[in-house]
Amino acid sequence: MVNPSLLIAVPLAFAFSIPLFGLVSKKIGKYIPVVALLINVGISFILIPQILKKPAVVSIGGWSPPFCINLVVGPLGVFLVTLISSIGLLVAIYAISYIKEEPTEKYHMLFLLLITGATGIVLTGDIFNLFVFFEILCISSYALVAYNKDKEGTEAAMKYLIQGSVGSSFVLIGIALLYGMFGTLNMADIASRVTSADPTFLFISLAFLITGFGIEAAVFPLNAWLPDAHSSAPSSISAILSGIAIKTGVYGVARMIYTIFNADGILTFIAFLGLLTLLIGEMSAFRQNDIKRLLAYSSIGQIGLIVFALGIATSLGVFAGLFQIVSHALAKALLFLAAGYMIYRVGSKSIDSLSGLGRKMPLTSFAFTIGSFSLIGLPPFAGFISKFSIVYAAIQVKKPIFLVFVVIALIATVIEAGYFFKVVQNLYFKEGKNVDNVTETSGYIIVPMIILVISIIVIGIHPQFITGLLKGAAGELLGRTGYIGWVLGGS
Amino acid sequence: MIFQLILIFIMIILAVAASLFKDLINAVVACAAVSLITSILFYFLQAPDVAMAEAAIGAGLTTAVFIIAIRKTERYEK
Amino acid sequence: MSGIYNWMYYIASGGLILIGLYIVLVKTNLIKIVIGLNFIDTGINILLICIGYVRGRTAPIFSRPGISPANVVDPVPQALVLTAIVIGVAVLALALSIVIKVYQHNKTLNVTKIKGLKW
Amino acid sequence: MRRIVSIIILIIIAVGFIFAFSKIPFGKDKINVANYYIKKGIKQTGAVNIVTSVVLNYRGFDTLGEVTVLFIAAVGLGAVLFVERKIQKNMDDKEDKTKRASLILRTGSRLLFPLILLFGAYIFVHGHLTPGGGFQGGAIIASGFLLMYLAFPKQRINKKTSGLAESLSGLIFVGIGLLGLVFSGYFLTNFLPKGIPNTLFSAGIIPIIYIAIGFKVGFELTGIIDDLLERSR
Repeated sequence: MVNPSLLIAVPLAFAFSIPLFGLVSKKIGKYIPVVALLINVGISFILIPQILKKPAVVSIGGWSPPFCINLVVGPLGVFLVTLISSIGLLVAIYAISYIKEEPTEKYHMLFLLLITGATGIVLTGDIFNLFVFFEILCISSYALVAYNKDKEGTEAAMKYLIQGSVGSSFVLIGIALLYGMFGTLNMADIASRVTSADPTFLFISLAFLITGFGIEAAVFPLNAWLPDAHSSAPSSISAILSGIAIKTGVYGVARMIYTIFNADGILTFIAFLGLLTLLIGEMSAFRQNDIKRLLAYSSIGQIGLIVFALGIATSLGVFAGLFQIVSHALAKALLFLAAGYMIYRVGSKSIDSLSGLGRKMPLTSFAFTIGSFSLIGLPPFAGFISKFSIVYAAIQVKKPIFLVFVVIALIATVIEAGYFFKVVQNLYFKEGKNVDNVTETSGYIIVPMIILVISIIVIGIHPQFITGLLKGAAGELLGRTGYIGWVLGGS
Repeated sequence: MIFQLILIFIMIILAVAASLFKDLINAVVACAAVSLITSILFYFLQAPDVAMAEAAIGAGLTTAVFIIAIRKTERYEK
Repeated sequence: MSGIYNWMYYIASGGLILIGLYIVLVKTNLIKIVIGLNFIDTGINILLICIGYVRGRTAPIFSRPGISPANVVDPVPQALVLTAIVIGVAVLALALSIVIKVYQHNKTLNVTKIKGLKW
Repeated sequence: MRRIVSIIILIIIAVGFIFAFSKIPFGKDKINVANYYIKKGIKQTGAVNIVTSVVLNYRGFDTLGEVTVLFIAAVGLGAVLFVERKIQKNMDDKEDKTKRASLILRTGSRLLFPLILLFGAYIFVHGHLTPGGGFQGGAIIASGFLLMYLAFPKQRINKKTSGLAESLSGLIFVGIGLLGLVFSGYFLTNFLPKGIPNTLFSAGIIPIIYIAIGFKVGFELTGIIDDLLERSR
């Protein structure tokens, strides 16, 4: 069996060695993330069948938990790792020729470390280690948002940095309170002791932790940073931030609520917050005229939908939420990559300037169309299945309030369809003004987009490729005694 | 005990003062003093490793980085 | 009187965190805001260390003979704070570099005068 | 308006703090997991400074992450403040050439600089015996370089060499972790002989990693100061 700690050690070693490769040739640096993430994708695909049979708990340093940091590779962990490294690999391929702004070497280092941070977050079983990897993810994304060094980019990065570091401070306060109460940092150990503590104390620490992770996840009152940061970063980074980084925030919230605190009482409130986020995100997206801002607000909406589905808290609801994570990650990465290249060719971010591109850049426009259709939830794409199962799960709860929620979610979907159709119509059925010398792209740019389109369609037609893994992952989130047993009992 | 109480009192006063100063250099110096007092408190709380790190990183390098940044931007809060 | 001795470190850490948050929420100067973030970090560090403190015990270093394992304070929070201090200085340095870039673009540090930073 | 809202938020947080702190008694013995480290630390890791053995051995993965965070900050700062070489050169030409520090500062720092470096090295080599370690020692080394920058504003460290030292020491850390994986099946295992506690050559991999961290932190903090001074005119 492959040791899962390699999933973190290998990209770290590659990231540290990029300056050394830079001595040999300046051109090697941009291929290093591809190589490292290719190894990661390989390892995670080897791990999937083994993990589905028996989850692995790997200690770092050789002592038994809870006395050392351990990685917990359950179905949820291996699912998210596979998603993170695959999307990361595709974006890394895209970035080979997309990133031209100097210093490219530093971009590739930061990018690889961002992916490492996300991988560490979903694998670790120690709450302080979770915080450290969370900081790795956040700090590298602050630097990458400011990477273009233009006015919007630096301002957005400043905004993101201030709110993000207040968020991580809150996470650290929550961790400190938990350590003061239980004297341990292992998540399973905390979870097994959590019933012995005072409920108000637990609520306070949970509030700190959820606020902290909620800022990264951009749940409603805490999402002021997201539209700026996602729209002014380089497009490859927007794809990673929308596709992966905010999902790790959602993972943090879900892990805290389900596994550590077992806080059933606030789940309806969480579902309500998710719905509010969905509605606000979609309504703001409708008014945008900047294509990247539109996509960023749509990300807020989709995160709301995921949080809503996780708040339903039946096994079908969690399953649907995880499916939505997959379909949103694929579709939004595709949309940002396609939009980024169109912007690069046209030279303007406004939707009107993209009109007529359907004929000039047929492949890119086609990819954009597929991505937006999947996001709206049209069959036969991946988004259809996830949205359908969310609605189905919400109806099955048989509480009247969830029926109201479903109606609101459907209204939000209609709004979403409205603005995406507007963009697609702009692409195909309007005469462009200054797009005469725009040409289609090739090579490293188009390969990741084609792979994403194919996977969206394949998952849409044959969802059984991933349903087994997702059911296991949902079972891991809902079955906290099982999680505690893997780490503390048995081996 | 009373010594630590006085130190904490001074530290809070300095922190409030740092938020009130219009001259950013003064605010940064107050910030460095807060870090220094923190490092003494760490020593009282039986954490010599952390006291050393706080004195070297928190009080020393942080202040230097702040002052360089202020020199590159502007000194007075408007 | 023993109440104040039990609470003074908590007051110190909580006070620093609250002052830092106040600066971040209310002040408009970017460097002031970064100072506020620094205060929050310092406050959390004090909180962690005083969670690990046990009255009447010594530091967990057995370099001299005569220190028994039953007589030392908790080493784990000290390790955590070492990590937190380094992370704090890393965030701070990055923040100040972005502040310098923002200043170069806008020629001001006041957030109310910078369009992208109004929130 | 904004002030009122923030004060309300702060009051809510303060009430939360008061309640939460009242449940954590100050100064009482609430050590749980750490008892294991205190009782078995010296035998298992060979380091008499338990904080060091926790930082580098029981929770070594955190430290790897922490080193990575500092690395990201240094790299990110370089990326954010990056200026094209041509523009940089123009700026250098415009700079006033006559600026010099006072004689006392120059002589004093020339005298102190080697001592500061020696002190920093002492701190991180003895990290497993006395208070201190790689981070503290690295910060002291960086403050020595800071002193040199104040005294000789024109002189710069060689960016290429320091960058290489950074990546090499990072690679040493990861490499030792991977060697542990090879020898005993766990990442970052202390696979070297532990030696006699309380002597310099003890504690297995701990001194090696702390020396690597010391160099890495020292060069990174120096690089941060250098970038801030040079790149951001």
